[in-house]
This record gives sequence, structure tokens and C-alpha cells, in this order.
Amino acid sequence: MNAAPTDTVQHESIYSGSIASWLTTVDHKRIGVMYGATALLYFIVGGVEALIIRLQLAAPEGAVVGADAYNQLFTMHGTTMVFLVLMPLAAAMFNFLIPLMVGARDVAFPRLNAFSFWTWFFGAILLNLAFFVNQAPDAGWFGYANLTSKQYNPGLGIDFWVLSLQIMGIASIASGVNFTVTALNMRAPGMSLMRMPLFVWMALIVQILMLLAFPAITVGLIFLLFDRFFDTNFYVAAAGGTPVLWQHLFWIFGHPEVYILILPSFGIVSEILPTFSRKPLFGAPFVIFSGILIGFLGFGVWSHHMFTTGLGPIADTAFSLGTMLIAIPTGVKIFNWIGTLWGGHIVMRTPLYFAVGMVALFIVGGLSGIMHASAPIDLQQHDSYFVVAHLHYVFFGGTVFGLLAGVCYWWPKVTGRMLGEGLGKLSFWVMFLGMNLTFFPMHFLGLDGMARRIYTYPAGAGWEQWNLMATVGAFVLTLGVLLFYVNLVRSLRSGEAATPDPWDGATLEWSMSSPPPEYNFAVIPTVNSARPLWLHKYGPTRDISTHTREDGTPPQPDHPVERIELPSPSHWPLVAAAGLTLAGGGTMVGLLPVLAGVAVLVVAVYWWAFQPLERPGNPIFEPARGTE
Amino acid sequence: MNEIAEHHSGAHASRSTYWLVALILAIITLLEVAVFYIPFLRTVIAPILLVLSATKFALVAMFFMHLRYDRPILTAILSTGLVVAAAIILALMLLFGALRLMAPA
Amino acid sequence: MSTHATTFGVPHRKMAMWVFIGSECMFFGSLIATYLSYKGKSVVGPTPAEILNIPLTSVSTFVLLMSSLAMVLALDAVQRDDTRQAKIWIGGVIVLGGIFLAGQVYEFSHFYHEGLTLQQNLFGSTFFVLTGFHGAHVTVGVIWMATLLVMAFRGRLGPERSLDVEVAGLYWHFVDVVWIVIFTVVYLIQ
Amino acid sequence: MEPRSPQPRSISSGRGLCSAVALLVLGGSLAACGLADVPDWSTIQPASDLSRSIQDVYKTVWFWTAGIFVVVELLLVYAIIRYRRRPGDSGVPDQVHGFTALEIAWTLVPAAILFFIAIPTVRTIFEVQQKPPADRIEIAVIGHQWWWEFEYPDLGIVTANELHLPVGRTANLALASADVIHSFWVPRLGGKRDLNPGSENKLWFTPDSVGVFIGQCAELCGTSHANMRLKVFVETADSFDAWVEQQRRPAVQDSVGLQAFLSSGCAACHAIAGTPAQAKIGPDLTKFGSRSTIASGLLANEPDQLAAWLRDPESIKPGVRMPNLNLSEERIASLVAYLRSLR
Ligand code: HEA
Ligand code: HEA
Ligand code: HEC
Ligand code: CUA
Ligand SMILES: [Cu+2]
Repeated sequence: MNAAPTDTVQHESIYSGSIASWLTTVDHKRIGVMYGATALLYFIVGGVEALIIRLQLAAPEGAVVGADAYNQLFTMHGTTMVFLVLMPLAAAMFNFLIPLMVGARDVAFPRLNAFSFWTWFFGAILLNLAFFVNQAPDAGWFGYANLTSKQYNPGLGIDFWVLSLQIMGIASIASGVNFTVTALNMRAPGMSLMRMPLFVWMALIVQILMLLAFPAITVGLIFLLFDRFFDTNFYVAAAGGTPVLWQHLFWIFGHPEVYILILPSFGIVSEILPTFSRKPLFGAPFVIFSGILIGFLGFGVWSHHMFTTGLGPIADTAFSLGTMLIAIPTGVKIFNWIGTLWGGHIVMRTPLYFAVGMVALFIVGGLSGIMHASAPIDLQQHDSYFVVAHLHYVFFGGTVFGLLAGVCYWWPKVTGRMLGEGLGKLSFWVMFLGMNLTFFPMHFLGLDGMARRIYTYPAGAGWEQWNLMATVGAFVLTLGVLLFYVNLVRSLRSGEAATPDPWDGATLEWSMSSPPPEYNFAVIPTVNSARPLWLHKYGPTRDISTHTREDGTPPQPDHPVERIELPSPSHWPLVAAAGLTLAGGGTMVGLLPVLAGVAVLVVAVYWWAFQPLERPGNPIFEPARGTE
Repeated sequence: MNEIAEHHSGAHASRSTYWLVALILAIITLLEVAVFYIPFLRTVIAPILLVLSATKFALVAMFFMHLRYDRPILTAILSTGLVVAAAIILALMLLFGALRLMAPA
Repeated sequence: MSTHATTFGVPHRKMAMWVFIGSECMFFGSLIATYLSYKGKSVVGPTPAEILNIPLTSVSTFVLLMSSLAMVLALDAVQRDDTRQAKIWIGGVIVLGGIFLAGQVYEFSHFYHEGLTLQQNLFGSTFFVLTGFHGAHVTVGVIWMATLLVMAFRGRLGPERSLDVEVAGLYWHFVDVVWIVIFTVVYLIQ
Repeated sequence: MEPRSPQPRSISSGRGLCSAVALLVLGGSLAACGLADVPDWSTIQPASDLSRSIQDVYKTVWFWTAGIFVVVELLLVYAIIRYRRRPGDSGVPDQVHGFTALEIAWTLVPAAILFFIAIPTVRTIFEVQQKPPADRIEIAVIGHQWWWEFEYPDLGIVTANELHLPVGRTANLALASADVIHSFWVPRLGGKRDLNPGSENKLWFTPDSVGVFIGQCAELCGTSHANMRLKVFVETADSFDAWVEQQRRPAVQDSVGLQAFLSSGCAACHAIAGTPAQAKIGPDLTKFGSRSTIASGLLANEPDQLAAWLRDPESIKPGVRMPNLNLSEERIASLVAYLRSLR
């Protein structure tokens, strides 16, 4: 680590500034922080919903909540965790890290980026507003038609759900376009695709999946809206349609969506394991191509959620086999991660704990997925707690552990402060224990015939002890999450200051101060390795005897060496997002708010379009003057 | 790919090419309508029309949208979307058409 | 930012439009897939064969194709800094797009009087939503072109702005290309 | 395609299988207490050819995946322990970038394993969806929010929430829905199959053990989805025939009770064969007295429970489509007596 600069320059914090500066910011780092903070808050919301679920199920004939409230709880829990926690937490990292990792000063479209954030933000609020009119959606997170029809669900709950998903979908498409272009087209000189960091690779695949998956649900939701608002017949059996169409459209989106949720974690693990094993990722090209393959195959397997729908043996066979194929590229990743650890000098720090925990737990979820993939087996397991176990192993064990590993890993870079090591490891172990205690018994519940989405169950079916165990586990898990949060807060208050490169990292973000300056790179680096910083620090072979220091990307100078002009803040993305949400949400109220929303949107878009990106008064950094 | 290229507004077709392409497009459209009205083509109408419209699609994309003269990455991006969309259309049609044929006896 | 160096030598905005188009393929793909999957499943009439007006739609298809020609010529003119021609061709795109939309309005209201509504049957639902969303795309395109035309009249559409026109053009051509598909699978293959 | 074997097989394999999972992770004691008593709903104690076929696949897949689990997790744990950095070690390990032969190996080995999983999978997919044997009884199952209607078209029997089947004979179910999607699931008799509005699904199986099996609607269908249970009585041929006989015999109508029924508004929704009550909104009550439970398994068919049901159905089944008719206690008493006499 001898090459890492030890003196940390105290820039004026990139996070200080008025609230208005946050509302109008176009800085990808601040936007990333806003995504992250909001997602971590919603994690508590979704978690508390889960805790109520677990309390209700702790014993037979539970009486904590009633039937309708329970249906609302799991619907909101699933929707919240997927769209309000995991996706934005991943988006937080895409925002903060992609430009830093590819050597760019911002994303391709900074204002579009702000628009994405605010659109998602308002969409998320809209969804939760449903609680305040006491009509939360209650048809499950995949809202099967025709339970969502006006006839069987006359309240506003489904409208809130449809409209907020639609609005958040627009945010996802916008950021998908933005980050695809950023990763493809803004790489530093010399950074070929094969030198692009693994995290960026997986992020890029995620963007492409979002761009191709979201339109399917958008169309499905449009049909649903039309059925509900205009009495069309898309999902109406009496008119010759079928509610099964919704299942197809939803899962054409929904299955790629689960890879949208896991691939960021795969990317994070692929960054963390090499850093802490102190050797390059084993078989990096294979890890990249398997990621592409997972994404591609992910579009061909959606009907494995529909084995009980009655599609016939040919379709069942095709989707069973297609689904099983995905185990191969996923296995390739797992084995390469183990290969990375193999023969390393593994530094046992908190991020590594979470990363390894992710691998260990994801395998469990992946293997239960393989059981589901066999259509006959799935006839028993579908819509039972076995599926609930599968989905939490891949979501919590896979995605959440992976993302938390990322939070621990990049926290010093984002905040400039270290996390507590002891508390970090403690929170890991408590979460690891709680997670298994909560979700492993659910396998048995499923095998013992407990259906999911039931708010009550009779005594004497043999489910009592497993349910009780799961409820206890959920509280252990909560304690673990709480410890994690305490660690974050303590670090912000009194954490040890972070050096630019606390983990001896290999990628570009470690070449600059922590947190990075507003302009990211004082000089845009030239990259000639997949591990530019290691190359610089240790030479090509990393053999200390043949050490040639001057290759690779040196740490960034403390001050700009050229004049750097950054885009100006703008409030139009925020206004446009507000207009869009008003127009969308307004459809539940009447024509007036819709027209008002559209008007605001149009005005905002025109102002935005004709406002130059860089205007007088925008942040400008001059050489040798610093930013103090 | 590693070199940094400056904004590349690139060579593209001349105006006469555009007119020619438009003419071909118009002729193909005419053919399509003709095929529609010719009775003895009824049985093969679908494949003929699909080929014709794919040709039109390709002409517009290659010439009017300049894919022919632009970076291959753009063609790759479009193709990704097209291939996945086409596969989904095909699969859904099979699933729905087959709903009756493949239903368990 | 698109004036800055880019990895692929393609301006960001142009690449972004292509990426967006890739995504739109799935949007229209899902709509078309639904239309085709539901074809012939309506339990009451009118059916496509009874109601679709091929001559009329052939004309509007032709009109939309020619608007694409106008679009490339407009871009060509802007790149050559020929403002007069640019105005003419952009105006042409607007007029042709407008004719197409007028045709669609006529078609829709005609169908409505023939008894085909959004609610009448599956054909009505899928047809109107598919072609309606296409029409909405054309409308956005026309508004976009109108904006460019105003810019041209204000003398703000020189060659330095040609990327603006090119990106708008990509969008326009894509909407045209989607219609090529719709015309074939909805109107001609019955 | 081989016909499915109707012979019951050892039940212990299922239990052993499940205990093994538990042993692996949670230890034997937990497994023992968890599996002591799960006769009614278990997916791994098959009582029909369908659930046996499924379990055969499950066993195969389970052993493969359990093996993979053990091997891969051991490798992972071994790597972590073996290769952790020792105190005082500041060197760097060999910078290995990869090894193509290994990559090929760990692509091919999983592919081979999948092959062994895929074979029984595909075979069973076709096996369980082939044409049912000729000797079978046809049953139409119609899902309602939140109860089951069963019709034996060939026998002229309509009943609700409780299905009677003869052991050893194939039951061929035609599944349909009156409102939203439901899913028919009796774990010990086989996998589930959805009841879709507008199209009919099929499911067939041949029960091979006598007993009472509990089922549950497995697709979220609204407020009382959790309360949409069902019971299947698999009986010997003789007792099934007796049941059929009994169902087809018209119930003796107590005219006072019938009058109470007709004048309370019940006939707006319910049918009782041989009376003016012919509505199809709620369950057919023709032979209500012969059923063991009320309202899809929520209550026992006892006078006090039936009275409670009539007093306020909503308090027993949230969202229920049967209104509280504010009946007087005398009215309830006579209705209870009448309904229970319908046997
Ligand atoms: C992060 C999200 C995520 C991920 C990554 C996955 C991954 C997989 N999922 Fe899962 N899945 C969900 C999230 C996810 N799933 C959710 C949320 C649901 C429920 C939705 C709902 O109903 O609410 C669901 C439901 C679900 C079903 C439907 C169940 C049902 O409702 O009936 C099926 C069926 O096939 C399935 C299969 C798979 C498979 C085969 C994989 C594979 O990708 C797994 C591959 C990984 C491995 C296999 C492990 C590692 C590999 C090796 C060690 C190599 C060797 C292995 C072999 C040879 C087998 N999943
Ligand atoms: C990302 C995804 C994600 C995550 C992280 C979780 C996390 C949890 N989930 Fe959930 N879950 C889903 C996604 C997820 N879930 C989905 C998609 C469904 C399907 C929904 C559907 O059927 O439609 C589902 C369904 C589901 C069910 C089934 C409901 C049913 O079918 O009836 C259950 C039941 O136990 C459950 C439990 C839990 C628990 C205990 C946690 C725990 O991990 C939660 C841990 C707790 C916290 C994170 C809270 C932390 C709180 C604090 C730090 C503050 C503490 C304050 C107070 C206590 C006041 N989940
Ligand atoms: C508006 C319709 C409606 C009316 C009126 C109505 N019921 Fe019902 N009834 C139902 C429905 C629907 C169910 C099924 C409830 C469920 O299990 O979810 C039901 C269930 C029952 C059951 C249980 C049946 C079984 O097999 O489990 C009984 C008994 C019953 N009703 C009796 C009556 C009597 C007696 C009256 C008149 C006093 C009456 N019902 C009036 C709709 C109605
Ligand atoms: Cu019926 Cu759930
Ligand atoms: Cu899936």
C-alpha cells in the first residue's frame, strides 16, 4: 500500500449545502446518496411490514391483523422490498460508482439522472399514500388479474399500485438509458470493455435487462388500467380474453426482474473478493460472459412461475429445461468466486464477510430454484412456503447481503469515514443467524403443505414450531439490521476518517480522495489494465522483486490540472417528475389534476430542454487553486 | 474501440440515394397491397408480406437511420431489442395458439 | 456533454436514442404480441375483415413513409446549413405526419360509428390500444418537429444543431418503422 | 408412457428425506419435533399415483442438489479458512488469473447433473398430463370466492367443499372458476392446478390409500383465500357407493323448516333439490346435513356452530359473500334443525 497517498485533502464536503442544493443537484454522487438513504429508510418500512406478518403467523389462528390487512401487508411488503429497497439501493451504487469506476466526471445525462431519481421518489410516495387513505393494494406483489379487476377489487388500492409502478417504471427506463450510455460511451481512454470493472459490467447488463423487461409490465399495466378505467376486455374471460395474459406479461418482466435484482450483487461480490483475497478475479472473462448469458436466458424462462396455470406438457418442458440451463452460468460464477478465494491471502474484513455470506446463502436459494424448475415438483411447491423460502434466500441471502457488502465496502469512499469493524462483524453474524432461522424453516412449512399468503392457519397441521421459529428468527434478523444501522450512524457521527484507498483496491474509485471531489477526476486517467491501481502500486506481476511502479493509473492529484466545468444545478427535473406524478396519480381523482400535471410536465420539459447544461454560475474548478 | 473518436457525424448517403430508397419503399408498399388483393396468393400471403415488410424495415433502418454508415454498436443495440421482442412475440403466439392444442387431454 | 470525447465515437444523445429505441421494440412488441395472441378470440363482431379499410390505410402508410424521406432530407439540409430547405422539409414532416394522424382520427371515428369501440370486443381493445399508442408516438413526434421548425424560423437550427435534428429523426423513423410492422400484421395479414 | 403404479409405497422415504434436510442444517432434534405429526397436509407423504410420481422426481432432484450444496459450501468454507491471511503476512499471493480447463470442467459437470435432473422431470411432465385411464369418475370442480363446488355429472350429485372418492379409481377433475383464479391443492393427493376463469383445466390422480385429506386453495383469491379449504374423503368402493346412494336419495323435507328457509331469503342464493330453492350463488344445500364441515372447513357441522354461522357469517369468514340476514334466534333454531335434517 506504499503508493497510496496518505494525506487526505480536506475538500469542502460535497454533501454540504442547503436543502435546495439537494433538490436541484445533478451530481451523480449526491443523487446516489439520496437513492441509498431513501432505500435504507424503506427497508425499515418493508421490514416492519414483514414483522407484523411474522407476528400474525407466529401461532395458529393469529389475531394481530385481519384478513384484508394481512393481504395488504404482504402485497406492500413484497412491492416495497422489490421496488423501493433493492432496486434503489442498487441504483444508489450505480449512480455513485459507475462514473467513478469508468473514469468519468458524471453520467451521460446528469439532469435525466435527477429526473429518474425524483420520478422514482414520487412514485414510491404515491404507493405508500395508499396506506393513508386506508386502501393499500392487496392482490400480491404480482397482482394477478382478474383479482385486480374493478369487479373484484373496486377500491383505490390497485389504482395506487398500478400507477405508482407505472411511474417508477418510467424512472427505471430513463436511468436504464442513462447508465447504458454512461458505461458504454464514457469510459476513460484505454478502458476496453474487457478492462471494465466487473461491477460496471453487471450494472450494464442490469440496465439492458431493465430496458427490455420494463416495457412488458408497462404494457400489462396499461391493459389493467384500461380494464379498470375504461371497461376494456383484456383480462376478461367473458369477452374471450384471459387473465392468464397478465401472468405472461408480468413474468416476462418479472423473471428478468429477479436477475435485475441479483446481478448488482454478483458485481459487488466480484469486486470485493479479489480485493480482499489480494488477487485478481479468477476467470474474469467467464464471469462476464456468464453474466451476459444469465441475462439473455432470463428472458426465456418466465413461465416457470406458471407451471400450475395449465399451459400443457410441451410448454412446461420448454420452460423447465430453459430454467435449469441458468444454473450453468450461475455455477460458473460461484466456482470462479471460490477460485478467487483459493490461494489468496484473504483479509477478513466486514465487506468480505458479507460477500462470502452472500455466496453461501445464494447457493441455498439457487438450489431450491432448481427444484422449482422441475415442473412436476413445482406442482407441489408452487405458492407454498417453499417458494417463500426460495425467494428470501435469493433476495435476502443473495441480493441484500450482496448490497450490504457493497455498502460496507464503499462506505468509506462515499462518506469519508470507516465503519466499525467489530460492530460490522457482529451485525453480520446476527443477520446470518437470523436469516437462516427465519427462512430455513419455511422449506419445511412448504413441504408440510402450508400455502403462502394465508393470514391464518389451523392448529394441528404440524406447522406451529416452524412458524414460531421463523418469527423468532425475524426478530433476530431485525436486531442484526438494527446493529448494521447503528454502525452506519456511529460512523457518520464519530467514525475514523477514511484514507483514499482503505482496502488496497484495484479500481479507479480508490485513486481519489474519500469522498471524491465534486469533479471526480482532476485528470481523466488513462487505463491500461483491468486493475489499474494495482498495476500502479505493484507492477504487472505484483511480484515485489520486479516491481515497476510507473505503470497503471496513479492516484489522482489533489487539484484539477485543467479547467473543469460541471453542469449547473437545475430544478426542472424535479418539477417534471412532480408533474408526471401528479398527472399519473391524478387519474384517481379527476381530470383537473391530470391536466395540471401534464401542463407542469410540458413546461418543465421545455425549460429543461432549452436550458443549457452549463450556465453562468455553474461549478468551475481551476487548476492549482483548489476548492476551499 | 479503445481510441477516443471525436464526434463523428460521418459520411452518409447522398440525397439521390434517399430518393431512390423512398421510391423502393413506395414500390414495396404497392406490392404489399397488390399481394393483399391477389386471390391466388392467399395461402402464402403471410410469408410474402413478412418478407416485404422486413425489407422495408431494413431499408429505413439502414439508410434513413444511417445504420449502414454508423458505428456497429448502434446496430447491435437495435438488434438486441429486436431479437428479444421478436422472440417474445413468437413465444406468446405459440403459447396462446397452443393453449388449445397443447392442453392436457 | 455530447461534444466531449466518447468511447464509441457516437454522441451520447444519439446512442441514448438508439438505446431507447431498443427498449421501445419491447414496448410495441408486447402490444403486437397481445394483438396477435388475441386475434380471432373476440366473441362478438365486428371482426378485422369486416371493418379494416385497406385502401385508406395504404394511403396513410405511404404518407408516413414519405414523411421519413422528408425527415432525412431535412437533416441533410440542416447539415448543409441550408435553412430554407430545412424549413421546407421539416414542415413537410409535420404536414405528412398530420395527414397520417388525421387519417387515424377519421379511421377511429368511422370504426366507432360502425360499432367497434374500445369496449366492444377483444379486437377493439387490442386494436385501439396498439394503434392508439402508435398514434400517440406520432403526435409526440409532430410536436417535436414543430419545436424544431420554430427553432429554424428563429434562426437557431444551424449545422451546430444537426445532432438535435438527427436524434429527432431517429425517433421519427422508428415510429415509421413500427407502422410498417403494424400495417403488415394488423391490416394486411388477416 | 408407462401407466402409473397404483400400489402404495413405503411412506418412510418421505419422512427420511425431510429429516435428512433438517439434519443437515438444523440438527436431528429439531427435525424430530418438526416431523412428528404432519399427516394431513404433507407434500411428501403421497397417497396417490400423482403425488408419488412427483415425489420420485423430488427425491432425485433432492439428492443431486443436496450433494451440490455440501460440496460447494465445503469448498467455500475450506477456502475461507485455509487461505485467510495470517498475522504478520504482508506479502501478496500468486496472481492467478484463471485456468481454462477448470472453467470447462465446471461448466460440463453441472450440465451433466442437470441432464440427470431433466430426464425424470420431462418424463413426469408428460406422464402426469397424459390421458387418464378409462375407468374413472368425472368431477367438475368450480372455484368460488371462497368455497368449492363439486359436481359428479355422471352421478347427478352436486355438493360443496367435501369431495368423496373411491380408492383405486381415477378421479378426473375438470377445473373451472366462477370468479377469480383459484388453485386446487390437496398436497397428499398431488400437485396443484389452477382454476382459471374462461378456460377449463384438467387434473387427474388415483388415490391409493383410504383416508381424509385436507386441501387448500393455493392461489390468492381475495380476502378469505386462507379460509378456502377443502376435504377429500377417500373411501373403499363400498362405502363410496353407499355415499353415492345416500346423496341421490331425496331428503325428507320438513315443510315447516323449508318454509323458514324460503321465507328468510336463503333461496335467493341456495339450491335444495326438490324445493323451489334453485339459486346457484351459494353452495348447494340439498344434502347439507351429510357434510362434516361448514363453510369450506372452517366449522364443524354441529348445531351450535351452524347457528353461529347463520347468526353472522362475516365474523367467521371475513369478506364472505353470504350476508348477515339478522335472523331471530327462533328462526335460526328452526333453520339449523331443518338444514341438519337434509341428509
Ligand atoms: C434474486 C432473485 C432470484 C434469483 C437469482 C432466482 C434464481 C432462480 N430461480 Fe427464482 N424466484 C425469485 C427470485 C429469484 N430467483 C422470486 C422472488 C420468486 C417468487 C416470485 C413469487 O412467486 O412471489 C422466484 C420463484 C421461482 C420459481 C417459481 C416458483 C413458483 O412460484 O412455483 C422458479 C421455478 O422454476 C424459480 C427458479 C429459479 C432458478 C432455477 C434460479 C436460478 O437462477 C438459480 C441458479 C443458481 C444455482 C443453481 C446455484 C449455484 C449453482 C451451482 C452451485 C452450480 C451447480 C448447480 C446445479 C448443477 C444445479 N424461481
Ligand atoms: C427484497 C426482498 C425481501 C426482503 C428483504 C424480505 C424480508 C423479509 N420478509 Fe419477505 N417477501 C418478499 C420480499 C422480501 N422480504 C416478497 C417479494 C414476498 C412475496 C409477497 C407476496 O406474496 O406478494 C415476501 C413475502 C414474505 C412472507 C410471506 C407472506 C405470505 O405469503 O403470507 C413472509 C412471511 O414470513 C415474509 C417475511 C419476511 C421477513 C421476516 C423479512 C425480514 O428479512 C425482514 C427483516 C427486518 C427488517 C429489515 C426490519 C429492520 C427494522 C429496523 C431496523 C427497525 C426496527 C423497528 C421496529 C421493530 C419498530 N416475506
Ligand atoms: C347473498 C347470497 C346468500 C344468501 C341470501 C344466503 N346465503 Fe348461505 N351462503 C352463501 C355463500 C356465498 C356461501 C358460501 C360461503 C363460503 O363458504 O365462503 C353460503 C354458505 C352457506 C352455508 C354453508 C354451506 C356449506 O356447505 O358449507 C349454509 C349452511 C348456508 N349458507 C345457509 C344459508 C341460509 C340458511 C340462508 C338464509 C337464512 C342463507 N344461507 C342465505 C350465500 C348466501
Ligand atoms: Cu381461492 Cu385462494
Ligand atoms: Cu423466475
